[in-house]
Amino acid sequence: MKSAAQNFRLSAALRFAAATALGAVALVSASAHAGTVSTEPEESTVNSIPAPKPSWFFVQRGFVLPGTAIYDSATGKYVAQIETATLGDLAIDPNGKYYYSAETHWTRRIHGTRQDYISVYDSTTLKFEGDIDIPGRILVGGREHNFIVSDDGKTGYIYNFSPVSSVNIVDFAKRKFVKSFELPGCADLILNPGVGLAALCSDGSLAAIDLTGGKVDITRTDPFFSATTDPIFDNVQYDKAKGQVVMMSYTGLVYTAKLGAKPTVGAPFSLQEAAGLRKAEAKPLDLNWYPGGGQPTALHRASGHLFVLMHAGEYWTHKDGASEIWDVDLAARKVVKRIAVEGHPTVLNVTQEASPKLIVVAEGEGQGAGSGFAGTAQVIDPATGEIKHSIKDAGSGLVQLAN
Amino acid sequence: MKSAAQNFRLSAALRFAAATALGAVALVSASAHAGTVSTEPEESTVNSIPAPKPSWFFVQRGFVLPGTAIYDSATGKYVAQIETATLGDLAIDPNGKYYYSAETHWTRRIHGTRQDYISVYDSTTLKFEGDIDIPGRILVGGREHNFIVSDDGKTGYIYNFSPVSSVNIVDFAKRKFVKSFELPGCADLILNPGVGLAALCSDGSLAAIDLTGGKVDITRTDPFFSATTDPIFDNVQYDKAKGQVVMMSYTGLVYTAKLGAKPTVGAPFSLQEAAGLRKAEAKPLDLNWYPGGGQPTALHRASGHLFVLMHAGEYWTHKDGASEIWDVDLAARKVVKRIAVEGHPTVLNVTQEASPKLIVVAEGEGQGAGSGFAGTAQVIDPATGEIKHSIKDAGSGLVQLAN
Amino acid sequence: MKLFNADGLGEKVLRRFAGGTSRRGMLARIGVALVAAPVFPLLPVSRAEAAKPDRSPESKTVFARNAQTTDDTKCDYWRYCAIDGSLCTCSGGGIHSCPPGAEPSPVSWVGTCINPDDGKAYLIAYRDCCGKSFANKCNCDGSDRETQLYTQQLNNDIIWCFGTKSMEYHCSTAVMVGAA
Amino acid sequence: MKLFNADGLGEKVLRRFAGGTSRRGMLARIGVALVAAPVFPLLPVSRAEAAKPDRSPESKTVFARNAQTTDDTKCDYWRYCAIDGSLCTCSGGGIHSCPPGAEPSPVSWVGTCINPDDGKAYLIAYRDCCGKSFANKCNCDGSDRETQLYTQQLNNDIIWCFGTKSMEYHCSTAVMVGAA
Repeated sequence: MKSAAQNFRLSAALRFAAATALGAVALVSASAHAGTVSTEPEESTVNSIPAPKPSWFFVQRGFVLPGTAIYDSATGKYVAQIETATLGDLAIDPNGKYYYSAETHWTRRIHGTRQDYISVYDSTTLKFEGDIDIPGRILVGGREHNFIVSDDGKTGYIYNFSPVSSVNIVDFAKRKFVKSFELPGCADLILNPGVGLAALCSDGSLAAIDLTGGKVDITRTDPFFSATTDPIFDNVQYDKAKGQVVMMSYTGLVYTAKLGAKPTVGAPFSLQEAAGLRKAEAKPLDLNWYPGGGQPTALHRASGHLFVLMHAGEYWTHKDGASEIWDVDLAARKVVKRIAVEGHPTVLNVTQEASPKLIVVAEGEGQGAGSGFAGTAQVIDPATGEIKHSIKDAGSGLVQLAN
Repeated sequence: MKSAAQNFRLSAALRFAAATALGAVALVSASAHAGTVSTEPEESTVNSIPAPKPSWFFVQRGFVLPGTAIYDSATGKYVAQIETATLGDLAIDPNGKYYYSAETHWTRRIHGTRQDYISVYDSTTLKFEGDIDIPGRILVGGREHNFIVSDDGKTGYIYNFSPVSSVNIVDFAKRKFVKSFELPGCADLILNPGVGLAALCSDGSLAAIDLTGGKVDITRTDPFFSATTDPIFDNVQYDKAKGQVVMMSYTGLVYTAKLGAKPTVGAPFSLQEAAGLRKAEAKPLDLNWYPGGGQPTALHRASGHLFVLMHAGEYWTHKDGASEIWDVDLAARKVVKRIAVEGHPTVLNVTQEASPKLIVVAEGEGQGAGSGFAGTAQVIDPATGEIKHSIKDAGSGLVQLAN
Repeated sequence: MKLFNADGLGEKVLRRFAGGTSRRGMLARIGVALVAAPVFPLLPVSRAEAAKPDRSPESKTVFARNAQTTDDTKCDYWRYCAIDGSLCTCSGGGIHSCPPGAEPSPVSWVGTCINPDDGKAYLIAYRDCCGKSFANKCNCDGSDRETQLYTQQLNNDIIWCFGTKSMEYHCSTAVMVGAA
Repeated sequence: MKLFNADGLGEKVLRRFAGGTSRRGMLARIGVALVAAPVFPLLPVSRAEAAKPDRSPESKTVFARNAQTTDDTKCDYWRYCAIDGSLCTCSGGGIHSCPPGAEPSPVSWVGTCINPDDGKAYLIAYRDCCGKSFANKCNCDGSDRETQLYTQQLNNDIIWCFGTKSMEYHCSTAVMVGAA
């Protein structure tokens, strides 16, 4: 990271400068002579950063402050800010070359003409490269599945709700809007390799959206969950290598679906039973452990471990922050570890490194739930439960990863 | 105040409803029968507010949150929000009919085309009535003298710095931009009845700006203060009835100038000497009481009392928050009272009522000085020093009044 | 009493929202139920049904057991069981009134809340007031029977400012629709 | 050593800023001194003058007496005696470097700060990095010799993003101009 490297350079040079009792001024200019105070004017420069790394995480600053902060989970250090908007959605080019920010603005702040577009930023200079106008997008923010990019990085899909439910398709190579299609009764876009997309639907089914032909063909599985009684969290986990999605319901039922032209959904298992507890009920009064938060699950794909933000409570507390993170071995259908967490985080992700790091974020204090002020991010080692880094005022929104 | 009235109506009705053991539902609809639970659907309505009152104060929410909050100092209650922008300037029509918000925005949030304009809002409905485009304005925020309105309410003056120093004139009756003129070396616009404007200049003079002819005629007094050694705070006090301005320097020198085509500046007096202390110096090391903050003085015009935010410290601490408010009788040149304040407020104003109220605001906690988060506002009775109301998260910017 | 039937609600309202015209598939296109504002005709509410005592499990959420009916500027006011955002009652508005200068959205998300005074369930429309910047006063986040994005009309994270001049979110009201 | 002479500074720099052309009254129109960025020619700095020990009162402000020279991510770093805003050193930039994607303003306000290691005064240009939204990290507000709006080049509240593509303020750097 650039700033860490600079700090090192500065302190190394300072040790030398200290011997001459002249201090840091000696090294602020490349043309300065060590041993004399430099009065050489410095040049203003602009830093650049590497392409996204597997150890980086991206935190939306929340509902009030625009921008997505990049941190390195290896160091806990801030890298830079990607210029996203409040209620915006960030997508990261799988090839690591671009950041895409889906935004909506009026020409005159809150009045004038509405504009919806994707801003394109180079991933190393973070320079603005241009906008791709689109017909609209949902205004909600804080979701991973409203703006997704195809695995080859060529196509972007942006969910729209106007309140007609539809999807916009953008060609990133040509940097232009291609077309939109209506998606009645479904949302939560998921890549569906070889087919196009998948989505969750309000009738409790999974839709397969075939984009390979001229006409968009939408088919649905049989309903397998209740969208009103025991909904599946928006925050579904997509695993390209296995061609599947892992889903979590409010009561803690873990579903796995095989993607394809005709997705198949396996029988779910209860998270609580997987932890040796009784299954949770889809009604209040019964105290149990429940998943909760805005981004309650994260999948470490290589190991097949699902991490879940859990809190003790009753049903219909699915937005509550966590007091534990449960580590679920999906193949064994077992909760293999319960990690205590502080600060009631509502947002969770996990890096895809061989030794993964958990990232949790809690909303900032003050002005009540939903004020959207930046809160503390923690980097946790799931192997030990140790807090590796704690970053104040990091953000309150989604945590995303580059891969 | 509308919401206060509603609360009263609700609680009065509740007392009645309690007798029927049916609760608040009985009265949510005008067509409900008391004694039965109403299932009548309610209509969505929109509230309106009275024209600005002498007891109201207007707090900019700060550098991060747009909007100016109206509070009533008589009740401590929130009235509504005027739709101003961050780095924007609010001006209040002296006739009480409009609020004017000077703003600058780019068509696409932080890129696109720059637009500078005055948005006009009806003072009772707060409805947006339209924009008046102007060629530019200074981006600084938090100042009273960058956007002022003539005493008859017909003309607006907006300071611009691009970095050429100039003034834009707007006709509010016709709702259009009239013209701009350059104002080299001066800023801080003050009304100058019968002449046009006055301004403070970097050579330590006061400029008279004659707008009565076709050509703008700018003349300056002899320099009477040092703009770099002992500057006069931007926050000068204009008194239309007396045709004068009251000014405060960093060291606490109080200047009074008679406005006109050729303004005359009287000999200043020392605030500290007026309090029976030694005069403050314009250099550090000497500990004394100094004025400080973003809006450190406020004049109660009818009584000729100047209130000043004061802190104990050294020179060049002119942004520090206050631990006392000094009440200065200008005619007697005496500090007649020192009122202890908590929370280190940096912003002060005083209502122009017969029994005035002081309003102080301190910047919100967190993320360091200048983070611009909303802090606590206090309403203080200057007669007793009593805190009448304390309002959390009120704002961090300027406090303005309607008259 | 059943759980709120979104589809049943939707059909009636949406036909009205679509202006009563025969425009193809307004309901199918939206695929969700929406609660129309008074500028559009309102739901017919069965008083007989509303009189039935509610014994369903949803009457006993943590929120419902702790709710009060006297102060609508607090998050635990009974109607706020599924609200998310700033209360308009703290921002110059009322329980069903927008603050001056804001515009009520003609459509909204809905909640089913229990009035602890009579133990009955009522349908509440959380109508956003739009066109002014975030009030950020009295922020609350109720989650009774709140669902996810694919069931939009029961999700409270969406900015529900459709059909208003500006979609900028200011605050939320909790408008009585009728017995659930 | 005298207090920083704004007018003396201004004339030299502004002639350059105005492109060396004879365009009428650039200096008079602005009426202030501005410090140009390296894309414009820089001030000639007298090394002989810089070598003189500083005994002036301004070397002894509260800020100067408590300043340090080792950590440029803290508000008490010596060069920040008159900075106002977010430190770029905390936001992916450096003491004279903008974070990626931000653009340094070609002009800036200035401060005169004392380096406690040699006790001498240096002219520091607080060059804003522009075109990204407020970093809001490591916010500092130094006020040594900071003045009011009518002396713009010594005021640190103004958004000093002139001549950049976007005037959105991101963070501030503290660039060494030379001995004061």
